[in-house]
Amino acid sequence: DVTVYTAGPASLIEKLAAGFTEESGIKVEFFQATTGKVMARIESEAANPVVDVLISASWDTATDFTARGWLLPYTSPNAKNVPDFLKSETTVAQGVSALAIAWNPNSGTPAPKEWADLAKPEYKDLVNLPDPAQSGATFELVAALEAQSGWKLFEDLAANGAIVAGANAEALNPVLQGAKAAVFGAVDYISFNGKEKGESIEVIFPESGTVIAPRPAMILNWSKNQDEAKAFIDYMLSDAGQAIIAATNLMPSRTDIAANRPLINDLNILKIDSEAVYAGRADTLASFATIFGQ
Amino acid sequence: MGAKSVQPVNPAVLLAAIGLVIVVVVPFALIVLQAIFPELGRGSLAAPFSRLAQTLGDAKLLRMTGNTMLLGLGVAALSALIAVPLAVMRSLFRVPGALVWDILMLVPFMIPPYIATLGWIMSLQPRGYLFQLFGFDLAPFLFSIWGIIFVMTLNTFPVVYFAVSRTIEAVGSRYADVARVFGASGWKAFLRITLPLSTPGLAASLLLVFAMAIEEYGTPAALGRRAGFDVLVTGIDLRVSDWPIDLPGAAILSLILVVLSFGAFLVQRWLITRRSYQTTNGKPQSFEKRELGRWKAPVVAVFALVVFLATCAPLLAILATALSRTLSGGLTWSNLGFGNFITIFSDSTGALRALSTSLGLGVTAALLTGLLGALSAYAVVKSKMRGRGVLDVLTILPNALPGIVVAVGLILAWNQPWLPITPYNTALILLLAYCCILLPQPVRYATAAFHQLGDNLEAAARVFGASPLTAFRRILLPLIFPSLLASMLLVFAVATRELVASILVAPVGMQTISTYIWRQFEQGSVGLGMAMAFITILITTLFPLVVLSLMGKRGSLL
Amino acid sequence: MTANTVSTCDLRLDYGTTPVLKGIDIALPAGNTLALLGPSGCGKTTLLRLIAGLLAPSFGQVWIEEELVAGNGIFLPPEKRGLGMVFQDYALWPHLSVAGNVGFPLEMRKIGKAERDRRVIEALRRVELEHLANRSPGALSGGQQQRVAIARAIVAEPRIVLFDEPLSNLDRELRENMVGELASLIRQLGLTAIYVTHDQSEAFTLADQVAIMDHGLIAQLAAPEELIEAPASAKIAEFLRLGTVANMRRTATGWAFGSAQSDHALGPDAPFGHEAQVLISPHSLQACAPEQAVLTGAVKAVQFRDNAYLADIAVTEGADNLVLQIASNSRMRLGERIGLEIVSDCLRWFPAQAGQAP
Amino acid sequence: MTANTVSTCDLRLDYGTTPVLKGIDIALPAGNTLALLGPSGCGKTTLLRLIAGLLAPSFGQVWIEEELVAGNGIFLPPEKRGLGMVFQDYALWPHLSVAGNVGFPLEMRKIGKAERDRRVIEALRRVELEHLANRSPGALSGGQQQRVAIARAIVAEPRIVLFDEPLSNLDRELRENMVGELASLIRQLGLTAIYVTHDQSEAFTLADQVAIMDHGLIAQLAAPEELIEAPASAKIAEFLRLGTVANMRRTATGWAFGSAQSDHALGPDAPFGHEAQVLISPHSLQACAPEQAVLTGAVKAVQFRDNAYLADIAVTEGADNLVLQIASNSRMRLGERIGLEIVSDCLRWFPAQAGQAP
Ligand SMILES: Nc1ncnc2c1ncn2[C@@H]1O[C@H](COP(=O)(O)OP(=O)(O)OP(=O)(O)O)[C@@H](O)[C@H]1O
Ligand SMILES: Nc1ncnc2c1ncn2[C@@H]1O[C@H](COP(=O)(O)OP(=O)(O)OP(=O)(O)O)[C@@H](O)[C@H]1O
Ligand SMILES: [Mg+2]
Ligand SMILES: [Mg+2]
Repeated sequence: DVTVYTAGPASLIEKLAAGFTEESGIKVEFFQATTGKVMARIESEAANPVVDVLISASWDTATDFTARGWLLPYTSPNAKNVPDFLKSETTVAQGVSALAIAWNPNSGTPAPKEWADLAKPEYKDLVNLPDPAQSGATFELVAALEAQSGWKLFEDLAANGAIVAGANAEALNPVLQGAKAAVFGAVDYISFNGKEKGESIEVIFPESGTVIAPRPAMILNWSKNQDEAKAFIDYMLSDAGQAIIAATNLMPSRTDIAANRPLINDLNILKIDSEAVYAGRADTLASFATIFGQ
Repeated sequence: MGAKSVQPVNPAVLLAAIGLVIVVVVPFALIVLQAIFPELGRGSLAAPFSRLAQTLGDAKLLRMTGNTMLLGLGVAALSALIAVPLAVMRSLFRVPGALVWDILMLVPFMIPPYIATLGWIMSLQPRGYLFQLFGFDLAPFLFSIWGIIFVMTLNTFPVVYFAVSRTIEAVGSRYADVARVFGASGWKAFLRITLPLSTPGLAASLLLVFAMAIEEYGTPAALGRRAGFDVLVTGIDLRVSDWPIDLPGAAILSLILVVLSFGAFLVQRWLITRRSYQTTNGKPQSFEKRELGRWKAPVVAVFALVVFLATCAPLLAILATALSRTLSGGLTWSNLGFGNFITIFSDSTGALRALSTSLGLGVTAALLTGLLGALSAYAVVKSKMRGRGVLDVLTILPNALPGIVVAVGLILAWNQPWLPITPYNTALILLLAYCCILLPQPVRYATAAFHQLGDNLEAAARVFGASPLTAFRRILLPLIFPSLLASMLLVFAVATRELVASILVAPVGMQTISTYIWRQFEQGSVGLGMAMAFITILITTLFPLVVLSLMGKRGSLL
Repeated sequence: MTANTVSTCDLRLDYGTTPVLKGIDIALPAGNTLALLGPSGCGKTTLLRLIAGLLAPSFGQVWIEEELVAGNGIFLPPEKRGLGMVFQDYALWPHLSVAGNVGFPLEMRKIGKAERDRRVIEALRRVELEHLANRSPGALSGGQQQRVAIARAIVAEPRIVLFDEPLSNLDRELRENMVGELASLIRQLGLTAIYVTHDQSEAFTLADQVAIMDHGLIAQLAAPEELIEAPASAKIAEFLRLGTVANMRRTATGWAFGSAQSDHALGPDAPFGHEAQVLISPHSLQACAPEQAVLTGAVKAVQFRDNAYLADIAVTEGADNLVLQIASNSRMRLGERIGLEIVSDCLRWFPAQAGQAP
Repeated sequence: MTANTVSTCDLRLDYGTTPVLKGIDIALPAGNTLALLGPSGCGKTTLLRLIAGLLAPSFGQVWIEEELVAGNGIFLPPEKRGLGMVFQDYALWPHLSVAGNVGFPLEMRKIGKAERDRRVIEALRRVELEHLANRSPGALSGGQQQRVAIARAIVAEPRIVLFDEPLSNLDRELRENMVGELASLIRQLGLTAIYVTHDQSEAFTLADQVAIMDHGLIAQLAAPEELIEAPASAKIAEFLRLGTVANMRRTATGWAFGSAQSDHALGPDAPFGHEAQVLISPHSLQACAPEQAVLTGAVKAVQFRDNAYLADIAVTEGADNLVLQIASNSRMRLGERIGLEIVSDCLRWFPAQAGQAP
């Protein structure tokens, strides 16, 4: 058996687990929650951990776990086609999501093209931002945009009545219902999923660039089922596994897998200096909060 | 017969003490330890108190604490305002359909707060259902402190309603009638006699509401952020969900909550021990409810209005969302359909399993907390044991602990490698979590009820040969049963939909209703989640109805 | 002063389908005291509750000071009736102190704090409880609680006071003091009172009229002396324990006990064989030497009563186990045989009847 | 049978710092009945609660059937003491029917349903309530509730029964029947009983011993006759209402009331001017023509008592408002002047003392 703790869509891990069990006969027990809850559980369990494989929604956790020496070095044979920036000695991305503008075409506003568009008067009081304190990806977006052009953009947004509204899903719902017109920095795959269901929502990746959130998968070094864990990683990176990931509208981490959505290479990815950005995290969040009057 | 040493330990007290240690002391102690020793999770006692200064030095802490107090007091006050008049009507008069109103008032507990809040948001926000139907919205009100208090009150006032109506029912109208003979008008008699005599129930339930309000996460998080209104729980949640996880910080902040609720507890305790409220004595007086007469229609209208706001409005919002194909489609006929329900019924295995897990846990938690609550309340109010004050304090500790912190405490406690057996990673850990979080409800209700019982009723049972436990079972328990039953129904309702702790401690591979629903939301399938929520609310409502009708006459005590 | 302060007319009350009061008529002039006597469960408390306005009659009317307060579709709530009441179960408010309980009626009459305190203390002094003013009523003995209930009933000096066995839990000395207190209060303030009691001496001491209730009806309503001198029926005489009621049969020359043939007592003229009942009170008997007596018996029991011994004498004559009571200043020995002489003009005769117990 | 079934030794109880019982010693042989008499609030109920195990003594011991059950660090809980008890406030359980209340002690003794039902009905029949077995106790009259409490106390026929004013709310006829019932029950089953009452005749009828309690102490413990014939103090005599206690002063030849100089009664020899108290019971007085009497007075009040009228006579002689009681078969007129003659050998003398009320 292998125990997987995962942040991310429940349907994804359900399908991966089912597929893996079918292929290998190994049972998968999983625990699925937000990244925060998964980490809190691992932290609390630290005295007597049970998790074998961890799939996080934030690359940062992988870095941190590596630094703590909690991870088992493993490079899957299937990881050949995973770009280098999506893998390390201990970690490999399962898939990738990106941040975008999610815009409701029924909102009676012009379609935005750029982040800065949302600070225009047409969008007065109609923009939601996910809270960077609660979403790692949003934080990176804020940090990257701030590094690029300072706080001006966010000050404009705030002046234009943009509102910080909880985590990703919470920010999206008002846009779907029409209370707001757009999310500044929505997680793309959720919006794609909505669109697939017939919601009136468009996902717009600004030309000026955005950030991605790779979903690192790793094996904990205390795992008593290391072989099964490795097999699970292999399966996720296999054709079948990557197809399941693509079907949930995430970008597969292997570049050779097709998907029905823009892929990494189609996007302009903002460069960030992770170390510096995370070192200044508290300050960044504080400035952000001040701007949005929290 | 062997004589024992002075005042042998009453087994009821002993049972209560053991139960409290397992359910409350263990997780609480670990939370305190965690607050002191940041590395506790890794089994290390290094760097004690190192996080204290940093956490308490937070510039926002004072404001958050102030906001938390404001919220708690506001919700308690508004709950009393709504619930007390209803409770008085319900307990002293023959209100048509009383049992139905009761059950309907239980529903707010069955709606997970985050769903209820979402329902309100989707109803009142710009272009929400209210706007779609009537062309206006109430967003400014909803996203303000008043909105938060309003929504939270609608979720909590039944606690006061049930407690006060049971208390007044036990008091009966006799004492007020006596006051009227001595010249008090009906209103004066109510103010001077009935209301003060219902202090135990009122104070206890307001304490519960206060604690629930200061530890509730969903509503202030969803509504408060926009109003710039942050409270301690949002701070706590941030610390446990934001990498790097700050468990000690969360533990320290929750201890502030505990201190707040402890303050409220002291006030409550002072109120109900200052005077005697023993209205049920050895010379029973039968008490018949009065007819409402020409007040029937207005009273029913008030009940209907409150039930509409607290129960029907969120349920309708949930239903509307569940029936909508897409959120963006709005309330148009073409956008409505049973697609979400069909999806659930076509792949119902997971949902059904979650449902039966939650119902099972809910029932067990209700029974266990009911028993433990009654025993602890007995130990505190009726036994003359030394140290019963300590038991009383124990029963309020979990009151204000956010579910997530309880969950952390439980994991810390029960996931130790040296434990020979552990409930961790079994359904039992969920049960422990629910018992810990919900124990205060039966305890407070039972405490209030015990304060109304004359001492001679138990004394007589003992003299006629009943052991302490038999006297408890045959005499005391039936006498407090109406209150206890109401609180157990509350426990059942809350336990079947508890989310925050469930998410964290649920054994791998096990889903409860709430985690099931929550996962639908997470994937953006709001409609699916709402459909599931609607179905489970129906089922959890039917369940107590069936149980109560099976219980026959005693069930109608509700 | 001839106006009636409290009166009822054909007052009935049913609990569900069980009739409890079956038509009560009383008329109590202002300043008078009516004592209600009657067996347990006959409806005394119910009658008081109807008068106080705590129950609505099933039928009939209640007037207070010539105003219709209940019946004919009218119902005046208790607070408008201006009464005081001592409840049988005291009904003290547990959350108020003794002083709080007693002061309540004054508060309702909007009497200022200083005046109120003074009157509360005065009322408590009347019942000898001023030292317990600050206690909670739960921490009092039974008799103390009862006295608080009395103080509460009289503190506001209402025109009408209803007393439901107000002294049942007091010792005799206190009871007599309290009877004195109440009597002087009633007299001084001209109160009208209805007084339920099981203690006849209390009833006869306090009351201008005594009503004997039985099974929801008033069996006799009369002044105390009249009741003792002329009970309306054998049943009432027995209930009042005025003596023994014996069944007599007319002989050729007089009356004999039960089926005995020889004469035992003189009495009204009647056809031979006619049956009747006679009330033989202790003071219609005199002890004498057994040899000369027409009636003899053995001492079966001796009780001490108030100021004399009462001996139960099992009569030898007649076959129906008759037991007569005789008063004596000295204690008789159990089993002792004595003779009894009947003072015939102290006897009261009633027509024969079937049922015995009232 | 000489073993004591219930006894206490220097039993004390304090509520907080207030002593309520100050050292009670009783010793009750098996099969005996002890009556407790005493003013309201003197600690009778408290004593029963200590014996029943509902309170732990602050000091002293309680023995039941020669076993130490309380004191010296030992405390046997009530259910192990095997008692029955009638609580002063009845302590009926409102959620159980009358039959459920009465059957409870039998259930605790694990007596089967059929047998239980039989005995419940029998106990209810003793208190004349078998027709109300299925009622809720809340729907009973006060006296009916009290009888349920009695039935519950005796239904299991415990060896020891504690009665706390068990008949206080019953009418006289029923009370006498119940006294008879209880007496026969106590005799038949050889019960040991402690019986608190305010009714002396009840106490004297039922009890082998009577204890007069006062302020937490036993003032006198004696057989009924002894108590009447030889009360230990003037206070007790007054409490028992055995007559009037008058202050006397020794004159040269006899004793005079108060400060009067002329002789009013004969009595023990003592130095001139010596003071003493004397108990003048109604039967130590005889009415006579006022002209020839050394003592005269006016009729102040007349009460009917049990079987005779009791007249209060305000005595003219002496300055201290002395009121004497005299029994009479006929009703005296208020205000009538009569002469009184004292039968000196019926008087009881006590040394003078300060306080009066017990
Ligand atoms: N809880 C208490 N706290 C303080 N004093 C108390 C308490 N209970 C009773 N007392 C006092 O103890 C004394 C004895 O009470 P107890 O009930 O034994 O009297 P009692 O002799 O039974 O009187 P009664 O004839 O009126 O029933 C009373 O003066 C009473 O006021
Ligand atoms: N709620 C009730 N339902 C049915 N019957 C009742 C109810 N309350 C009282 N009764 C009956 O009504 C009758 C009269 O009761 P009430 O209390 O007036 O008697 P009472 O004369 O005061 O007797 P007591 O001297 O015992 O106090 C009783 O037989 C009682 O059983
Ligand atoms: Mg009554
Ligand atoms: Mg008492």
